[in-house]
Amino acid sequence: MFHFEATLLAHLFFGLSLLVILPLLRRRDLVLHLLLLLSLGILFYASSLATLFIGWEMMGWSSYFILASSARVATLQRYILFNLGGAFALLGAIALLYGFMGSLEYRDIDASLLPPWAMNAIALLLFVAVFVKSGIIGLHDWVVDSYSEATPLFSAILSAILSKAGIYLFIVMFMVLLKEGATEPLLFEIMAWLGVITSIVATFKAISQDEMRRLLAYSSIAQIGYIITILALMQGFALEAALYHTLIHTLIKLLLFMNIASIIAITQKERFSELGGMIYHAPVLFLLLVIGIIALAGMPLLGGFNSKFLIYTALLEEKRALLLGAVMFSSASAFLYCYKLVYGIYLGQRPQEASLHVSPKSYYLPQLLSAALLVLLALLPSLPVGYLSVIGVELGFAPLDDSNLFILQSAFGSFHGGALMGAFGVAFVALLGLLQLAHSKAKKVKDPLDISYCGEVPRSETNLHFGYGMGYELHRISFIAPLLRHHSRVLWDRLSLIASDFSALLSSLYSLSAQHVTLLALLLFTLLLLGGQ
Amino acid sequence: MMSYLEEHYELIHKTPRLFALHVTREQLLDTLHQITTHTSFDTLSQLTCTDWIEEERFELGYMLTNALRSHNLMLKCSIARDKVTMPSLALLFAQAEVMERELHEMFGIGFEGNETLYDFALEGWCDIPPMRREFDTLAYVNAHYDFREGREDNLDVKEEIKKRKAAAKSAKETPSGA
Amino acid sequence: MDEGFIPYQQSLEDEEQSIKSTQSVIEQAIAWFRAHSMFVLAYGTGCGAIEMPPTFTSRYDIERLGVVGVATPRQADILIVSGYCSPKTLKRVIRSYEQMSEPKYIIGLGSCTINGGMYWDSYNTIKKLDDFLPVDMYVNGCMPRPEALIEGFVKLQEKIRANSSEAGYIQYRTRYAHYRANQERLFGTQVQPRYEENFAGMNL
Amino acid sequence: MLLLDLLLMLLIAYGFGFLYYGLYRNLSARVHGRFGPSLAQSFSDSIKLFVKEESTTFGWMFYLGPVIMASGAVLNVLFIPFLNQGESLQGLSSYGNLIVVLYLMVLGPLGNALGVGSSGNPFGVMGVTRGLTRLLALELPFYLAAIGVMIDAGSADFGIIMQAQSTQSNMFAHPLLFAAAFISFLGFMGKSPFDVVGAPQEVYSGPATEFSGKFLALLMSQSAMFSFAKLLLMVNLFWGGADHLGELVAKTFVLFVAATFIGSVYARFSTVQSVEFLIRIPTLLGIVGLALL
Amino acid sequence: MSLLYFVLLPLLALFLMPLYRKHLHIISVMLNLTLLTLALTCTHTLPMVERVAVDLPFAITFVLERASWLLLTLFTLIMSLVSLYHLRYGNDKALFVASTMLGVGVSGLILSHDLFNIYIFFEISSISAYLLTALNQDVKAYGGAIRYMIVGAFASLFLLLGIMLIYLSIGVLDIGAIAERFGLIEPRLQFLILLSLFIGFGIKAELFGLNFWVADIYQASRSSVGSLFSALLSKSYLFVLFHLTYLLHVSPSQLFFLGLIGALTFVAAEFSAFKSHESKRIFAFSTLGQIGIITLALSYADAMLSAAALMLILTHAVAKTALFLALDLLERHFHSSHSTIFARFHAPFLMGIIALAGLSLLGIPPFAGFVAKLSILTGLASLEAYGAVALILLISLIEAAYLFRLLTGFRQGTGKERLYVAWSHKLLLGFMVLLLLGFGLMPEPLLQLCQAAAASMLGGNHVPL
Repeated sequence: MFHFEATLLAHLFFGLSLLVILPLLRRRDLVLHLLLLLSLGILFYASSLATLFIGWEMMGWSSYFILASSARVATLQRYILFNLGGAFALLGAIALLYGFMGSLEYRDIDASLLPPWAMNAIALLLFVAVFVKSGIIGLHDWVVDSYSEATPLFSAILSAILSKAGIYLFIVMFMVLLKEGATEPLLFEIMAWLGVITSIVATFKAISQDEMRRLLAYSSIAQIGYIITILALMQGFALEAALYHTLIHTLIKLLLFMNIASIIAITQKERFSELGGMIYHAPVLFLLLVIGIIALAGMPLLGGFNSKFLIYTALLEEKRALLLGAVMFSSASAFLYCYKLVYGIYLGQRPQEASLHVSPKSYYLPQLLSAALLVLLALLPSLPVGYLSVIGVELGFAPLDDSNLFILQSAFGSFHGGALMGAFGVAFVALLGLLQLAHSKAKKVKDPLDISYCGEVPRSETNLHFGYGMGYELHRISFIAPLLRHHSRVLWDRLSLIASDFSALLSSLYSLSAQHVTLLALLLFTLLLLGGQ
Repeated sequence: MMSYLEEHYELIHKTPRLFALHVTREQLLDTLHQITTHTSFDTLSQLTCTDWIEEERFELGYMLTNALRSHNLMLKCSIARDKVTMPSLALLFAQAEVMERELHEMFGIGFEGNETLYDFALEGWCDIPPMRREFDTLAYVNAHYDFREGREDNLDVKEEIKKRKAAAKSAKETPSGA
Repeated sequence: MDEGFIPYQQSLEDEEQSIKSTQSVIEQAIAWFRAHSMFVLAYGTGCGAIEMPPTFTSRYDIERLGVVGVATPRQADILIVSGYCSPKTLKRVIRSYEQMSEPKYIIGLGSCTINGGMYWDSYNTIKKLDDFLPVDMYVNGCMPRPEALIEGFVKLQEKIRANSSEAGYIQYRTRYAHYRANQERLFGTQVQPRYEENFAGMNL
Repeated sequence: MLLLDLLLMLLIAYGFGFLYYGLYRNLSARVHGRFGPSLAQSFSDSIKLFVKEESTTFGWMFYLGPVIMASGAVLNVLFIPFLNQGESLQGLSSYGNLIVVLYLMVLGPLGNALGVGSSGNPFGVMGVTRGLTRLLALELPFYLAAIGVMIDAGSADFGIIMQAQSTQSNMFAHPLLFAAAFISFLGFMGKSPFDVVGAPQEVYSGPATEFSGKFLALLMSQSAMFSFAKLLLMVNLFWGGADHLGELVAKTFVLFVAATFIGSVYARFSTVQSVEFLIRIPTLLGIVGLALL
Repeated sequence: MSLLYFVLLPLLALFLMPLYRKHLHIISVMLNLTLLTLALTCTHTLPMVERVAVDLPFAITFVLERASWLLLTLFTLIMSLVSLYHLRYGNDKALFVASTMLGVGVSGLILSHDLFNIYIFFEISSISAYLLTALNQDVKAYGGAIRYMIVGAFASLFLLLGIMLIYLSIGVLDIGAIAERFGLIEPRLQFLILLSLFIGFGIKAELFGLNFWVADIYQASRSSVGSLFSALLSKSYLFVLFHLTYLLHVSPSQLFFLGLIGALTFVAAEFSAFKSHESKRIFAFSTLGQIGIITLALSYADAMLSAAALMLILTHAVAKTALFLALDLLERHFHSSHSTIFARFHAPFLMGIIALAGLSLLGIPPFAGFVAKLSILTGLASLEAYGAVALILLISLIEAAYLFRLLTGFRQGTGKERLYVAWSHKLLLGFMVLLLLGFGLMPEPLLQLCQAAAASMLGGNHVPL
């Protein structure tokens, strides 16, 4: 049987979430955070669907109550309703399974007994649960607001840890429990495309955001979109790629959100339009963020590339050319928001009013650890492959070759992390030396406003920070503009409106006078009498 | 269009396409408003100023034009040179803002209600506004700029041309005579 | 010889001829490269700007000499002040000049930069550019034709190759107080930030 | 031995890069009806910039930006094999593959963008934004073509990709993919009509606005090497690589001349136009090409 | 040990009331705890039969089997909790009389084994309910009470009609005897009898079509009274209704009809609550919703589902009592029960109680409510009633929407009043939530009890005459 608790991911999630909670030790909602951790434990260690569901739901409501301290009412409602919707879909799937298996224990479940229609229905219900948690397009309404309105630290947990629950659920349900089930392949095909469409749309939305955490929230949606796409292949190497990306994404998002938490603690600002020029105030944070975004963009020289590479080769191996093209497109578009993030906060000109606080030291630890891991993974890309393969091997897939830790192997080629790092390092040092030795002297400007500005002297109140306008051009591109203009929220709002209209209609029944109530009862009596006879 | 103007104002026909009428400083806004609402002269195309130093007045010319740009109407408004403020037209015509800014710089005329009357083309000018006729350009230039040597021996151009022509003529005549 | 600027121009040219070649091979090579790669910031201050396009395009094709136009002062080696300068423009010209990297040179284009030209009695144009900025080469005329400008470039090339210590940018550095005083006198309170502050910039 | 090989590769890339750049200036001058500068003009430019007496910097990140950019170009040159056979001039290509190279191509510009941003000049960032926005669509056709090539060869390894073309080059086997990649390649080369990034009339000089002296020199040198790397990439992917140096020069030269002539006669697309064009025409070509695979 | 104690002890307390007028609240607590103890002591002697023979058709027969024992224990427990809650508020004669009588009424209802007594206790509980509604002694309360009375009288009428018809046709009133002979009645009369009984109990058990009075009555009465209504009254009627349904062997189509009514009750109630902003109304609708689910589940006459339904009755009663008592605290402080009061106070403990009880109500793990809901869903699924599963899950979302809207009071905000909650109340509410949590984490004992109860309920507990 499959033991998730023995795998790297479980340890990692626990370790990392503990790390984030560290700064919270003296806060009031520590209990809730611990409860959240507990729920994760229940989720990972579950041996029956009921326990799994308990973990799933506890995760939902404990995070809701943590979120409740800072978010708006509408956001909270959206958060809990979407999550409960997903959870109820899961419950429905569990009930359906119970109907056929008569038990909720993992060991009693044999998907090969399920008739195809039931398997497909279960798959659809599980898709809803997974998609809601992963924020697949249409079901992502709750994600962005809750990320941006949570306390900065909790955003990190939400993005780095909780958003992966959907992936875990998918793996447990589809790759372990229902592996033998006769699920319609079309469903997975749809899932794959939904994942990649989500990632593309979310990427564009991320680019047009003005708030740091909203940008990252959309970025999380996009990244998880890839994972969903790759998981939909239902292959061993795809599973490893997905797990690798999950690992990397967890590290990256932890790093980025903690970094932003530090920035918020320092500046008390959330928007790119109010930030800028922090690089010389907080160079360490800048470097950490750069590591984060380079990894997020999936560049070589940092761990982010490894998982991208595995994803691409997995798709290549399956000969899913168009899917791969779409994934690569979304991945390339991500450069824009990566740059916007680093530019908006750290580069450009500093806004004039500036009262800076000190960032809590405890925020650095998760960042430094994540950054170190990302660099290490770049050097030794095969390091986690062994751990990740454990899951695949248990599921009966062939493991990836990790005989040389420097080389990441795949069916479509391999690369040598050490060689890349080494070559870059040598080139970098050599070129830096060349630049230092050059005859020309570097003259540092005294005033950061001494920029070449068409001969003008910009004043300190001149707004030179272009960051918040970045991505504006997307609104003029004919095929992107509609994506940015439309929002699935409208649909949900309309649904809620319909529900409340219906509610008004029904609740008016409950304000009837006693005479009418009795009259209605009499009417019912008569009708039934006539009908029954 | 014309009939309205003929009817209500003392219209001066300058050319077939250019008309003028005199208004006082107090009438200006009201008149402009009436004209723009009742006739097709709805664009302010120019704002001019003439310095009648002998008569101790500035004459401001508000040039209106119609949508076809076929006819122009100039509202002439004289103000005393010492009482140099006018109501701003910035609310009526957005373009008036920059025109007024220029007149303010060049003639020192204030426009009440215009927020943009700071430096325009002349940065940090602290002399008499240069387009006023009492401003002595040459004196100013002499006081503020250094000339390169060799400029003084420049001769009067007209004289010189006459001389050269005469010389050329005589030179022409001489060979023919010889 | 009755035009006022000629002696000054003469002095510029004479000086260049009088310099003996006392440079090492490397210095000569460097000077050669500098002379054959001139990035120009063509500042269209006045009507001279109209002569620039033909100079750079097919008709006269100054790129043959290695002259290329660039957009920002940071990359430019040569600043062309093309025509009359009002104080307001001059401020921007000075700013641009100060942002250029050394070695840098100025070409004053047209009579107006030399002695005010036809604007000699205008209250709003300067009469001598070299009061405010060190001009390396004047090209006279109103307007000078592209041929004249090319001639100016060729002369400037020779001057660059001579690697004179009298080059404008060195002048500007050593006699900064003089130029700055002139600028302050003209601009009054609205003078640009001091260039000197950037001089002692630290190496990384 | 390897080190010598690598140095040789860099030298070739540097030399031919500048030569081609000089040629480009010359050729486009001819198209304009001019004579143009000498072939070595670009080289002189870069030397001159290296020996400028001073260069302005805005801080350490600004200083490092061009270095990262140039390192990226160096890596690109080293990770693409020059020849399709033999031991020499293979560089580090056995340590990487096409996917690595595709990503390395963006590493440098992104690193440089950090330097540009740290200068605090809004024009620089405008240029970077234009570049990144254009990149959205620019990479897509190229990626599609590369995917097709990889699937066709069954590997992302350059050696195998080139071997797979020993009978018929990809250009003829997959003309649509080649067309898509070529249009995209024009954009990668920064040629018209895709040269909106540094448009001097609009954004001063774009990303290069604040770079002076040695920084600009480094950027120019890396640009020369980088464009050679791009030529190499195209040759390797679609023309089956080269057997020897002569063939390599010939093939890159042909490709380069074609790119130059197209670049000389087209007017510039705006950012939006270029994105829309790239999404409409070459991407469609790429998709059809993939469908026909 | 006699079953008559459950009726006689409260009556005794009522008769002796003049002797200790000043300490009614203490007496109430003692009485209820005694009854709870008595109920618990019966565990091992089930089933019990107690007959006081008056004259044969009108014999008083009390039967305590597994199912009724479970409910009796629940009722005494809730009564004890509510009386403990009121301990702090001192002597209240009207409350004492009304609630004690209500206790008599509901205990009698579930214990009685003949229709005559059922009718008597039906009336006793109804009258006490009118009294409870009017406790506040203001216009709203009186209005509500009168309205309740009219509807109640109507219900009694139908009930009486049904009983009369049975007696006329077969001449017995003992339920066991009726069950044996019911088949002898002419089918059309059978239908009429069943229909009258359905209308009679349906009104009181708050089923759809007959429950349009409920929300107003809850709103008119005190919140603490709401807990009694919600946990005791409606449940006892529902129990009797289904007890009779199972005994009389109604046809599958009629059971289906009951299930349909249950589903309708559920949907209508949850939707009505969605737009409501009065917390007592919201809780009333939520009660209706749960009754709907219970009805739906019971209508399948399946052992597992019935056990789940009983479990839901238990967990819902405890959770709702906790919620209503917490709401009572708030209402006493703010003199309002509009849902906005939830955002106006600062009392983390109370808010936590409300939140956790609400979670249990919604059926969210790890609370007991979840076990009940999961059992219902799995039960429905094993009967292949997937439509019902889908309905419950979908409509539960609506329920979540309005319950969580109340919980947004968790948000930190300015202008919040610090609310003092007495230790005794904290203990009481905490106990209830712990109960929910405990049974949520270890549901097995309770599930077994419920299964046994369901078995006895479905198995037709014929008590030999």
